[in-house]
Amino acid sequence: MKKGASLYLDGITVTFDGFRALNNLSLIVEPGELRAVIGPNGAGKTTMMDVITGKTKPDSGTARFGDHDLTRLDETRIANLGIGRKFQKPTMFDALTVFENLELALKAPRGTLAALHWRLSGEARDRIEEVMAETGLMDRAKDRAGILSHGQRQWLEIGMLLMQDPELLLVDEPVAGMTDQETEHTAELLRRIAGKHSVVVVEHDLEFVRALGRKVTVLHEGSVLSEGPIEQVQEDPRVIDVYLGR
Amino acid sequence: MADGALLLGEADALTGAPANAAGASPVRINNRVRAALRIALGRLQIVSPDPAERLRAADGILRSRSAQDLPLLDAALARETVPRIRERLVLAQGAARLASDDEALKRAGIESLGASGFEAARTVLLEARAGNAALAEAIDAAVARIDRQLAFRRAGELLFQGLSLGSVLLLAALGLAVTFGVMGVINMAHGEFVMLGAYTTFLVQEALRGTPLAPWALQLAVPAAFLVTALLGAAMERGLIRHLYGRPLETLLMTFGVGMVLQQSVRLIFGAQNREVSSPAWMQGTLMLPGEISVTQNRLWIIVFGIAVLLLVMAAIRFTRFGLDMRAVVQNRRIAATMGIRTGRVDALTFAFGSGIAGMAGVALSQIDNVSPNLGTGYIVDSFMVVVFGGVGSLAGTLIGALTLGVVNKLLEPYAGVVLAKVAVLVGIMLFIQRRPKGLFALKGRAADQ
Amino acid sequence: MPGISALRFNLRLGLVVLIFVLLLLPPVLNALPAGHPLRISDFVVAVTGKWICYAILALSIDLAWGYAGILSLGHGAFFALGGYAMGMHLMRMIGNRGVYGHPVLPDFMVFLGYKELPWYWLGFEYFPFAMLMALLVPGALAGLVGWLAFRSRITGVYLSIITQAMTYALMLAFFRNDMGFGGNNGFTDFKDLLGVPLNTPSARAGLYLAALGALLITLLISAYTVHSKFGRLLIAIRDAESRVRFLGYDVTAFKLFVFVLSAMMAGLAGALYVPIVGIINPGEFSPGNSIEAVVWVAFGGRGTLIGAILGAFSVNALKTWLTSFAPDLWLLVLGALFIIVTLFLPRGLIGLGWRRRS
Amino acid sequence: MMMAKGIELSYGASLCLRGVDLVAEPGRITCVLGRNGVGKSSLMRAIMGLERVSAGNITWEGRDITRLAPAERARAGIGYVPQGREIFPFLTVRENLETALAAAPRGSGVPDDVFDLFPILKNFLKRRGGDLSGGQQQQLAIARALTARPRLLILDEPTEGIQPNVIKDIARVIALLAKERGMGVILVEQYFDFARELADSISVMVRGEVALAGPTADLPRENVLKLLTV
Repeated sequence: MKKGASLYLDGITVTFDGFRALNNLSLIVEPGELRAVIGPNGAGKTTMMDVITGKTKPDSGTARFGDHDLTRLDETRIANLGIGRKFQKPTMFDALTVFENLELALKAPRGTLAALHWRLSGEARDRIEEVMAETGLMDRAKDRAGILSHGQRQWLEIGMLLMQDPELLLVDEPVAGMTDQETEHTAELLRRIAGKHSVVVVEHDLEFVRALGRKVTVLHEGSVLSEGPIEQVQEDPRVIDVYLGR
Repeated sequence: MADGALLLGEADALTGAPANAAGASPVRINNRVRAALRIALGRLQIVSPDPAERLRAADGILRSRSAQDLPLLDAALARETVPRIRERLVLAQGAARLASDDEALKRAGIESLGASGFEAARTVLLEARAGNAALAEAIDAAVARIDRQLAFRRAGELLFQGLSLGSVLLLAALGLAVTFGVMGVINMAHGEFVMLGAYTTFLVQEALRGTPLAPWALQLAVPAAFLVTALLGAAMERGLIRHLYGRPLETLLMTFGVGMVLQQSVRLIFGAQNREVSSPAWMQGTLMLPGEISVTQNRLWIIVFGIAVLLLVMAAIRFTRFGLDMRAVVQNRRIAATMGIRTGRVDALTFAFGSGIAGMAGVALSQIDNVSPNLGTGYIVDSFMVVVFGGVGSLAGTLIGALTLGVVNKLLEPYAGVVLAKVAVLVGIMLFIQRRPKGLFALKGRAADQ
Repeated sequence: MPGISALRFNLRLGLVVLIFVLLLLPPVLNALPAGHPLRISDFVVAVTGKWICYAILALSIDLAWGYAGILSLGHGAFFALGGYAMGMHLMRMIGNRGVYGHPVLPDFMVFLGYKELPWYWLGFEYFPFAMLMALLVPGALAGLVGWLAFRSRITGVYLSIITQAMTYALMLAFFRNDMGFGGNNGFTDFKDLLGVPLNTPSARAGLYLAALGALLITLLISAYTVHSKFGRLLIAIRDAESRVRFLGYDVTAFKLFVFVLSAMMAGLAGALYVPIVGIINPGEFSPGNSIEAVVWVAFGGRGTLIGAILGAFSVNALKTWLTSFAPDLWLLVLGALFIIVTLFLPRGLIGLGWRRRS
Repeated sequence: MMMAKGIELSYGASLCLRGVDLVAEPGRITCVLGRNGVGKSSLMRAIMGLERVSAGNITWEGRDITRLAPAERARAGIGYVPQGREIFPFLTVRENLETALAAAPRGSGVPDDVFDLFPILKNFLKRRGGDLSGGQQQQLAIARALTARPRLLILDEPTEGIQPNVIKDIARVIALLAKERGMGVILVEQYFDFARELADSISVMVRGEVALAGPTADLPRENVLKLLTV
């Protein structure tokens, strides 16, 4: 087993206005694991990420990362535990350049005084350029993020996640709006990252999930419907019934 | 003429018969005589048909504190119906009983004074305490009894004042609850709309002066003020605010500018001095509620008006087509549009509605506050506090918020003074929204987050 | 396109230098002998000095609003608190030259029957202490209000309303006689500062240059702040606060830091303002003052430091000019300015010159 | 008849619809198929006026409605059942239905036949929309669109996340509306089998384009499935 913390969700329930977004959801992700989460719209995928990152507090259930109780921490603390998140709708700082966005995400002291005295070291610059090369944003370094195309915004979000160098990456719909080649590249990138880091990917694109080739969790109406390798999940009659086709 | 007869005017004071002044020697009026005269007169006037005279008479007897007056007082009390005079008679009777030599009568006096609940009775009792050591215990009990009644009455009056202030805040904040709570638009010109409502009242009153409709000026001012401010609100929404949706801070600044323009325009047109808006007779005077709690009529009417406007607004939102459109647009603008609801029109109408309510609030405020160009500025901060405290988007919250702030404000005033009470309330709200950032009546869940 | 942004930077730097050179002129030309055609009157020096204080206030508002997105409608309160701190020192410096000639108590206290100086007046006879308080009191208030607000994630218009209520409450409090701050009339009839009588040309020039120096220092501090990673984080917080949290930054701490810094700058501006204009009263706390200062920033161009300074000077120049012959019109024009700026000039004057791609 | 020709739509710099054509005729069910994220819903929103198209035009009953506001399209007789239902959670069921009266002739009420089609709603008239189950909300969303008496009904994934028995009800209603009432229907679906039973014609979308279109009978099952599952 790789070193690092595991993510442990048990019996998580979240309700909005009587609507159960998550219903007794349980999920364990081991250190270094790459896990794909699929499910129809409204199955609770994004709410699950909200619970893990502290944006939503569950009505009941346990959420732990290593020894830490995630339900008691706020977003900042959870991020500093080493949980990074890429949002479904890419959100970054539009008024800042690509380089500046990555610089803010870069793993470095997060305090106010540290930010005031921050000097960009050669090492940090190299790391940022490395990620820009990885995400194909090298020639847009000085462009403001607000003028990027949808696909490039996706890449910048992924780049920011890489800069954070978290133990656990939560990646929400990374390939929406990407070309086939980009999709392939993303799958390869995530496979490469896994092992050193834990990765949870939420995607609709079954081809992409297949390309990841790891364990798949199927969510339906806020709880886990099926779990296992993609081939096994595809054979599961319940999954076929609600998700893969009728 | 008999020696010692008193001549008052043209009549003999004792017999009332026409008198002949010839040969009468002028009485030297010294203080002793004056006092004797006053007492004598008082005893006579206690049966006068004129209430003002009877009151004066009762006062006179009260001052004399003489047991001899008891039969007179008993008789007068049996006849008397006017509350204020009765109060004096009860006091006078109690005082007279205490002045007697009869222990039982004294105790009856203490008893009746204690039961009366009048503040003046307290003084009479305490005065008598020195001379009646044996009765000190009974007197203390009676004083305590009066104190309890006084405290109750004071609490009642404070509560009423608080409700009254609360209903003023409610009126001022209701329109804001619609524009801010429903549309999310911060309208810093809201106070100026209230002010325009008050000026509309003034104009309606002036226009109707001397016509048969003059007694109805105040009632007619309500729809007039609603129309004026609603039209202005609609124009403002279509002309200005519409271009700033999704930019709340800019909207705030822009509407503040509109408020300045409105306020200064009124100042240029009407002058900076206060305008006189008169109150109709039915709004003047005070009313005694059970428990001797006195309330002023105009404040009472404003409470009634505030509740009426609240019910009207609730009904409009709940039962009319416009209200349904409004609620649909608030919950999901895009989908409301696909149902055929013209969202732009709903926005304009909603804003007009909120502004019109501000105008109606202005009519009410013209009755209790100075009608001047900066009438609205005094209410705007409080109104925002009411909406924030009560919870944005909830009329029930606005009601509870307004009444709570009003009552708390008035309850604090005796201890902290007017200004510090206000400061304390503002600080209290800031601490309160620590616990509940979305106010008392926050909408919960998904739909509320958007 | 680094060429263009470098050019833009140089232009801005040039504008800053130009402004400071121009601002050096009034005291210099004022020193010319009377009757000289280029001589500038005492009045102009005093008015320009006042505007410099306003520019510092505008800068402080811009730091919070233009960069961090915190629209405070209560900065006038920080300004006034700084002013009161300085005013207290100036009152103590009157000594026994007051109308009642009391050696310790200011006139209004004698008039109100005070027997001795209230405890919170202690220490204000020392200039450094008063200056320290002019920074610390506004800073502490901003720290308290900001901590309460940012911690519970009160943002946007809610925060604006809270800050407005704050200055409103302070105004009501300072109008009270028993607060020990002169009530309605505030402080006035100052005699001298640091031993120099205030009505002398050298005092005027000294105060003016002190204000100008303070403007330069606050501008440098602001520039350092906004051009550091801290500044980029402020912009990030302004545009997507929750996203910054997910990156692991403590947003509350950053906002609090900039809010307190900004309040202290406003306090400094107030402290310089009071000896220049010779009076401070509770009217400075009125919510209208704060929001008027916000419109200077909006008009000049928020999110650019030079824009805030430019806005303070231009709006106040307009105000001084207009109120000299048509005082009734000023509020109409100011109101219209709010509308025009928000609807047509979202980037302010600076935005007219430098259009950024969007 | 509704005709959309050469519709293009972009979010920022990326194009999510690239020259899409679609036709809906009275009494016929047109089904738009495709995997998640290929632009089906964007196309529906464009037809409804919720997205501004960057190229192409839309005509309805002979009139160009490309620039018309959504409310005006609703009033012109186009009903819309959005993806994810989007009923008004804080309005009662009755009020939800009544919102659509904005697009109905003046003075008309909720038609009785809405309750014939969805009898279950009759029991819930005073309940808040947000308190209904997913399947009930979907029925409410369809009933709401029908309240305006539209001549074209757009249904965006009405079966998503719904239990099978409700899906059957919905299929029955859709068929009835087209065949007996002569309503035009555009049905967006992910699943071919459901579509095939109902649709008169099918358009399959892939990455913002129509990859395959034609009458249902003419489209071989394998060809369609290939585009849907890859």
